Amino acid sequence: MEALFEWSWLIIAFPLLGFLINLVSTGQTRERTIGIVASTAAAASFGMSALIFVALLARPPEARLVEISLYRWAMVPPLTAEVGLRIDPLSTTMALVVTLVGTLIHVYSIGYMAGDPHIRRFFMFLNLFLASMLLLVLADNFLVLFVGWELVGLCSYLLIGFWFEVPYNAWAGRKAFIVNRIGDFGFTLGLLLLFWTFGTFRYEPIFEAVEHHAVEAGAVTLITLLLFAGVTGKSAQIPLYVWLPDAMAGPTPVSALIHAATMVTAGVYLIARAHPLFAMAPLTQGVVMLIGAATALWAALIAIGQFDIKRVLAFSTISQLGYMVAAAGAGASAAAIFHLGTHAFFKALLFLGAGSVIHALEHAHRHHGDPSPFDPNDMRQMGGLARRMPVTFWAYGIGAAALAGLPPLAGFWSKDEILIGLGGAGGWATLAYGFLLTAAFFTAFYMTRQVLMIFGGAPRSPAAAHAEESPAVMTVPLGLFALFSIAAGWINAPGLGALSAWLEPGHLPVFHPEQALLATLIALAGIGTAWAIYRPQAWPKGVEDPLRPALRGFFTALTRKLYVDELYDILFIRPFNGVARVVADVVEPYGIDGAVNALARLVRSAAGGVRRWSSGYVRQYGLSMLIGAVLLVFYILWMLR
Amino acid sequence: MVWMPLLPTLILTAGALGLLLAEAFRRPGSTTGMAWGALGITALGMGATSALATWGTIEGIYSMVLWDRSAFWLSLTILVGAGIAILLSRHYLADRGIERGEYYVFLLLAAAGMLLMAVAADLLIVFLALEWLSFPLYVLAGFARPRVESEEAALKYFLLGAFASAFLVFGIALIFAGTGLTNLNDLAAWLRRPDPDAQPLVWVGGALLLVALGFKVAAVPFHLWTPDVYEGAPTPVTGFMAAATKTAAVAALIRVFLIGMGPALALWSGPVALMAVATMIVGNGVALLQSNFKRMMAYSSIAHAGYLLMGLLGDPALAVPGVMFYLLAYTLATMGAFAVAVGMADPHGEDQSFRAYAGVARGSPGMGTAMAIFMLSLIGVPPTAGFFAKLLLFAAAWQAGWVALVMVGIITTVISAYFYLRVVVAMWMGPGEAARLPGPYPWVRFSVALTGVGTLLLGVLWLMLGGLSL
Amino acid sequence: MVTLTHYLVLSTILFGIGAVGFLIRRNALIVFMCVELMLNAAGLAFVAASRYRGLLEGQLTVFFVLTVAAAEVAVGLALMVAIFRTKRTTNVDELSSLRG
Amino acid sequence: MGELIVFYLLAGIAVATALAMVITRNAIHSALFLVLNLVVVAVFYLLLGAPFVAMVQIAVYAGAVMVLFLFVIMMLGAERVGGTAGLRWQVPLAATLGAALVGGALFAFLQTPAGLAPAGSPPAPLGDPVAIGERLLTTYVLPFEITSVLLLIAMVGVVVLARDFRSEGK
Amino acid sequence: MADFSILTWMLLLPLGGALLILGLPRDRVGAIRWIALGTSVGVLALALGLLLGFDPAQPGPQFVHHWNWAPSIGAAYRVGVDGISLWLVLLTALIFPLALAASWTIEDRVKEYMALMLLLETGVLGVFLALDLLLFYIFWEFTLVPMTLLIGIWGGPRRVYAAVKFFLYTMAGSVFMLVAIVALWLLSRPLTGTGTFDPAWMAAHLSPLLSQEAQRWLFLAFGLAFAIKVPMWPLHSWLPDAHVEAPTAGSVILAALLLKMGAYGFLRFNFSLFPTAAQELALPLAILAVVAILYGALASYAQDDFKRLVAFSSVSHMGFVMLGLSAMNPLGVQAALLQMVNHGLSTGGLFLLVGMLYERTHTRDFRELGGLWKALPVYGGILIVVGLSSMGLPGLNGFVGEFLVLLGAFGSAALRPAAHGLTALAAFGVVLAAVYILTMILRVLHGPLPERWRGLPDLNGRELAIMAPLLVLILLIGLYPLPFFAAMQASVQYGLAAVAQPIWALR
Repeated sequence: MEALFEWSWLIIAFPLLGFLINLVSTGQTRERTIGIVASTAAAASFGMSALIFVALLARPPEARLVEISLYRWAMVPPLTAEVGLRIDPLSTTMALVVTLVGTLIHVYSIGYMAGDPHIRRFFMFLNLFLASMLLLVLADNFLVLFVGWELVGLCSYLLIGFWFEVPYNAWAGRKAFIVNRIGDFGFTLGLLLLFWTFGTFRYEPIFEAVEHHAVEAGAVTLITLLLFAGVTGKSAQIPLYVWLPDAMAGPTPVSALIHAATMVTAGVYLIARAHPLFAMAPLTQGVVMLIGAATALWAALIAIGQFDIKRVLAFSTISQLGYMVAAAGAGASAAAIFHLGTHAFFKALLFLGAGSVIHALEHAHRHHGDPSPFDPNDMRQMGGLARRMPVTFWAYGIGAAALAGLPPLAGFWSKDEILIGLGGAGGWATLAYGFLLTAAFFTAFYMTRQVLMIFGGAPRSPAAAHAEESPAVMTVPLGLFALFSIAAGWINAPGLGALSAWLEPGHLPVFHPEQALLATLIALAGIGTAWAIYRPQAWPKGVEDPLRPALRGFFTALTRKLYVDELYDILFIRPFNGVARVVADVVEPYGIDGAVNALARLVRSAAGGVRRWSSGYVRQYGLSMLIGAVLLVFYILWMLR
Repeated sequence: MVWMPLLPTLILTAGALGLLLAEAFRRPGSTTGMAWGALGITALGMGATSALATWGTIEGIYSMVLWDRSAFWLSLTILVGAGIAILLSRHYLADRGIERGEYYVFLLLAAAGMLLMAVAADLLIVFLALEWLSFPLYVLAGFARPRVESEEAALKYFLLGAFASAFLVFGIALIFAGTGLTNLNDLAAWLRRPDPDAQPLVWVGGALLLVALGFKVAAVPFHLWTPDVYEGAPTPVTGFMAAATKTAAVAALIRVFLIGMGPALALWSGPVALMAVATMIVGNGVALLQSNFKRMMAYSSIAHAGYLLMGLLGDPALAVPGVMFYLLAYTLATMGAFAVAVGMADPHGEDQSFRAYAGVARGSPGMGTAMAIFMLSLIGVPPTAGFFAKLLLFAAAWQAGWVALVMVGIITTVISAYFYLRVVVAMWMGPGEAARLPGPYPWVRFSVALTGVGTLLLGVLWLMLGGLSL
Repeated sequence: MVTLTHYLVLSTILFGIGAVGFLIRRNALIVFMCVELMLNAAGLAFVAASRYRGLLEGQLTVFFVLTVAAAEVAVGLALMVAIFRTKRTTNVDELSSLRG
Repeated sequence: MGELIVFYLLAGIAVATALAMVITRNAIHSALFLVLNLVVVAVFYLLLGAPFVAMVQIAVYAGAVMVLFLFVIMMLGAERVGGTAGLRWQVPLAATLGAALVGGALFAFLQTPAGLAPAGSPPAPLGDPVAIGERLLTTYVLPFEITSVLLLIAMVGVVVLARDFRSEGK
Repeated sequence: MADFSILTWMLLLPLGGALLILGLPRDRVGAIRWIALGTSVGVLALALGLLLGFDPAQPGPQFVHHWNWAPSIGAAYRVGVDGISLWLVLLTALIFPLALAASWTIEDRVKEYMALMLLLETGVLGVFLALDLLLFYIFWEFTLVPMTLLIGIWGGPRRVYAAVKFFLYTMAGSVFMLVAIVALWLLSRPLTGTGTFDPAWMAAHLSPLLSQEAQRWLFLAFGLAFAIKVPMWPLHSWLPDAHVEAPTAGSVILAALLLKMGAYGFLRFNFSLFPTAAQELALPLAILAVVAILYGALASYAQDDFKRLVAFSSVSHMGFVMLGLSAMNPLGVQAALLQMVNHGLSTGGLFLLVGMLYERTHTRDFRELGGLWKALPVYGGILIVVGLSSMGLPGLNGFVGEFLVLLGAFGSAALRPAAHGLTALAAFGVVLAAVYILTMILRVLHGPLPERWRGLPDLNGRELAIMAPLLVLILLIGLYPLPFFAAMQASVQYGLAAVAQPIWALR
């Protein structure tokens, strides 16, 4: 069993192998084979993760840390960087979540992507993503984590722009990558400072140094703040969340896997991973908590005004990530990871459900032979799908309920723990707590709105009227995710507390009945309000959204995402483009090159003046000589004076 | 063996007179025999020069002449220039219907005068040598007559040359009046004496000498004749003037100012330095605007006069070998460039504008390559000879503390790169069609090859064989 | 008493006149004559110096200068004749087609 | 004193003829003024005890050379040349510069007149032709020979320059 | 003439190849091409042999060949390779065969082209191998001529302007270096009799005698030549023109090798010969480097011409190299050295890709391109990988160099007190790199495929063979840079001894 750890690198290697196989496979490979190879690789990785998990479980709690050095990456004094894996409860948990969700989504994709001419590329990227994400999770030092961190960003970019012929998709991919890079700018600086503070990138010596208070608190505060800048990018927190809604341009399985379940949670994982550092920097913790809570509220608010099925989910994801970040900021790492896990399941479920809906609508639209442009993501074109797609409906409903935090579904337990973690802390935490409670209301509201718009009432378009249930390869994963969404909460439910005990031995989750009651009531209030507004009977015909007349301008603002993109456009993008244009079109040609050319012109015109002296007249040539002679004689006179 | 220093001069003079005699009895027709004869005589002169190489210092004929290391190098350089000029002339003359045997006589006589200048040790000999080398050049410049440019060039050269020699003579007269001396070594000895009374005469005389020699070496502001004469003269003659005459003029400067006025060098360094600066700037600057190869080369020759003047001011241990080597390197590159110009010239209506050079390298890559080598050497790009030459001159000037001069030198070197490159650009990158012109004659090709290989290897060889100690 | 300085002053003035004449006359023949005047001035300086320094060399030098001048005249006049044949002028200002 | 008067008189003539040569319009007149000037200088040579050089001056210079000049002027009909517009500022500038050159040189000479005055009476005249001839063939044999070459060059040069090749029909 | 070292053979082989080609009739195009390629592959083989025999533990030069060819001025033919030059020599040996293979499509004046390329190879190798200032200068200038001709004859529409500009700019810098070399030589003359051009001797015996003032001026004189070559801001304006107009192989060599000569010169000569001036001027150098990073990135972003974009990206990348060098600690310098190699691979690769695209579309204007990934899937994939390498994506080579440069600069004592601020700005350059590279990918590969590009052929075998070694190295260095650092470590430590300062001050 112990020897197994030496092989833990296989967790990463399997998806990488899948990637390589599909890379070198010829163009004639059948598309099904491609999907099976990729899915098998993911599944193998999951299997390996499970084995490692079990092996770790077999160890006594205090010995649950295995570090495996793979190879030395670089040694330049004073830097010694090695590539190594860290097997501990946190990383194995994450690996399990990632591989499990990943495997299911791989399988789902076989159905979803069937017929796409570039399916090989799709599965390659998906496998590469999995490998990168696992590298991020399993790394035993910040540098390797950063490598994985960037690579998942790359895969995200490649997959958002997967259908690159559509300019918007390509644009959205680029936006995602660039915004992430802006966050990583902070991350990079954090790493630099980290290295020059601790002299290493490895977690273990760093955590030890922190434990012994061998470093200045100020430096740690700065490091953690800079690392958190990276988190805001990757985990889509204020102010860098803007890329995630556009990331929905990618295929839906991608949205489920990368932009809901796994990659975007990397930030939360980072905070949890670097928990000893954050714990030493209360200022950072406060900032993290507030930003997380604010993001949760802000995104939940915006989600209310969205009509794109996936965009609602995107804002929901941002909002839920806010919960996790807030929890992690508050030091409730176990709660954050718990919510991360449950969210992975129910959000993946929701996305896959959305994918199923979209897939069905698109199929119906094409089948119907309607040539008019049609957006299968638009919820205003749906309605009444509960009858036509029952499996999807039920699965989606479970997911929505879990998200809304209805007991006893998974979301209820994890959200509860976050609220408990923040509730009693006082100070800024109280504000954050308030934010989160408000966000919980909105969450329940927009999820109910969405379910009612998609599945309730009568079909609002021919496509919706003719939609049919998706194939089994898609519905089976839906079902599995629905199961997880129901059950996953129990692994850390009060009283069981398996996850907390596993992650942080000795810290068991507590249960505050009044807190649970409050949360449930808020969720029910949200559902009720939404029901009141959006129930089919209350929805007058021809009205786009009953909220619009009620909220008027504010609703438009919500649909426009509160104009943040526009604001950024004015504040950053236009000035940046302007500066670049000025540099390229003014400074370079007229300033720098201009100076060089002006110098050349100056020399030429001066030479032209001198040249006129060579007039061709002998007498003038003689005059020039005489001038020389006179000058020489006067020089002599001057010397003789 | 007091006449030994004159041996090369004597050989060339006697040979020239022999050729003159032969010309009188020559049957009308090709002058190939004359050219061969002239080449043979030049080779003989080189042989004599080489034979004298190991003789050290010889003072001859009542201290009128002096053979030393400088004389050896200068003579060698002059003879190289003359030999190549002869090679270039053979077909050039024939193609233009100016094939006359006297041409070679004059070429040899001019070279003989230059060789005399290289060994001159008396102001009187300097004067006579200057006239000796000038007379044949006046005739040669106008040799392409009745082409009007050639005649104009000859007259301009003649009038201004006479004007300059008047300054020379008057300068000698003033020095003689002040000291009673014309011998340069005696003059140096006299200057070492503290005798302030008559010095103003010597200084003014020296100033006038500087005018005349500045004229010959084409230093600003005495340079204006150069482009006009270079443009008008037959192309091989232009090359000869640019290379060999420059050498002879530098020889005169060395004799008069480094030896004769040597003890008073500090006095002269100021104006010479200013002249050098002005010459480098004007020569390189105005060359930028030229569109005719020969005029461009004229300004190039002016510019190089500036570098040479700078070198003359330098630390003697470096400057003397430096200047000698510079002249040889410059001669090879300049003669080579003119060789290509002759090779590329259209026999019917010679056009030496850059436009006529466009795309030539496509048809004659060898010529293009050679021209590129020459231009690079004139810029001073390694590993050509011009690089090592400039290196030594800069070193000499820097060592003597002429930092500002060196700065002007390097900046103008950069400027010079532009116009030298224009030739390369025209030949290699021009839009012209391939092989417009018939290939150059073997004599020209031989000269190009000789100078090309020489320019490439000379610097390295010279340093390998002893360099500064040569 | 007449001193060497007297002669030098005189010869310098003659030299100067010649030089100015070279610059202001357009007829190539006169221009050339001015050069002769300058050489002549130098000869005067030589002979005077020779006398006052008690050295024969000055006179010998004048002899050579004279001879050279004569030769120069021959070449120069031949050149002018040749040009006159082509251009029908002895005006130096009209010989300025080469310039720049 | 008488010596001085003679000097100034002759010097005056010399300068006057020189100026006249430069200023007069007609080339023939110029040539004649130059002849006068050369003769005056020859007289100076005599005064300076250089009879041989004076004779050479008269015979070669004032005689042969100037006759050649006159001959050419008349042959070419080049007594006067047409005016050209260019170089308007040449005359005043040249005159100023000439004056500056002369003035500068003179200023330099006059700073140290003592050094140029002969110590005591001048030595005996030494310009007798025998002495000159002896020197010419001993100390000055090299310049002498060079001069002969120069004359030869001039001769051949004139032949080359003056021959009309167009009519030769090679 | 001591025993011939392998290095001398490396220098002579391309020279001999060039002469051989010049001896062939001009219509034997096939033979000419193969001889050129064969020669450069031969050099690569020698270089690999060099790698095998290289002893990383030895700090000084190895495989030295010493010959006092000009005893009267103390100049010597002295070549050798140490950890500083090793990878650059190998890069040179690698890039030339690729560039020659990429030149297969040259049809005009093949003979001259191939001969010039081989001459250029001798020159570039010589620059990296020379251990004598005069010899170095000779090779330095020697590279100038073939490159100018390559640009000027086989270049684009404004080739003449670009070629002349390139020549004059370089010349303007190198003459100052020449004067500085002369000055050093003159200073060495009283000490040695004939003078010497040996930089090692100078570093040991002459530099300590130089006043601060003299060091400063000499540093600047050398520095100007190198700064123009790098090119450092604001002396870079020759670069976009030269790159854009040069033929593909010319751009590749220019970017991959010639720019390195400048940075190499800084490290090899400026730091060892003028250590106190180097310490004093490290900060201004770093500031210019950071300006170059940001300026190059901004300018690159705003280009509509593919090649011009890559050209400006070079300015930005070389800024990282200079920043690393001016950090003057082993971390920064070794990273900068590796970054030179990285830039050679990735920017060289990008220029190759631009060339391959241009041969198909005959345009480099982004406004006419787009959607090409659909038509050229393999090309697109390679372009993305190379582009990612250029923008410093972890896992690929660019990250190793850039990140460690930042790491070195951040902790540099030489750059205090501005080290952190400068590093932060430089790190922002990484963000900008993402902006322009992703924009480039967006504009070339993404979006709808215009009808006119529908039938374009994807990369052929030759082109794949050219790109393959680059891709392998991009990955190899990215994943396993250890051996690359190991080989240079001893030499860098040794070379930095003079400028070394306590650098772990933060600990």
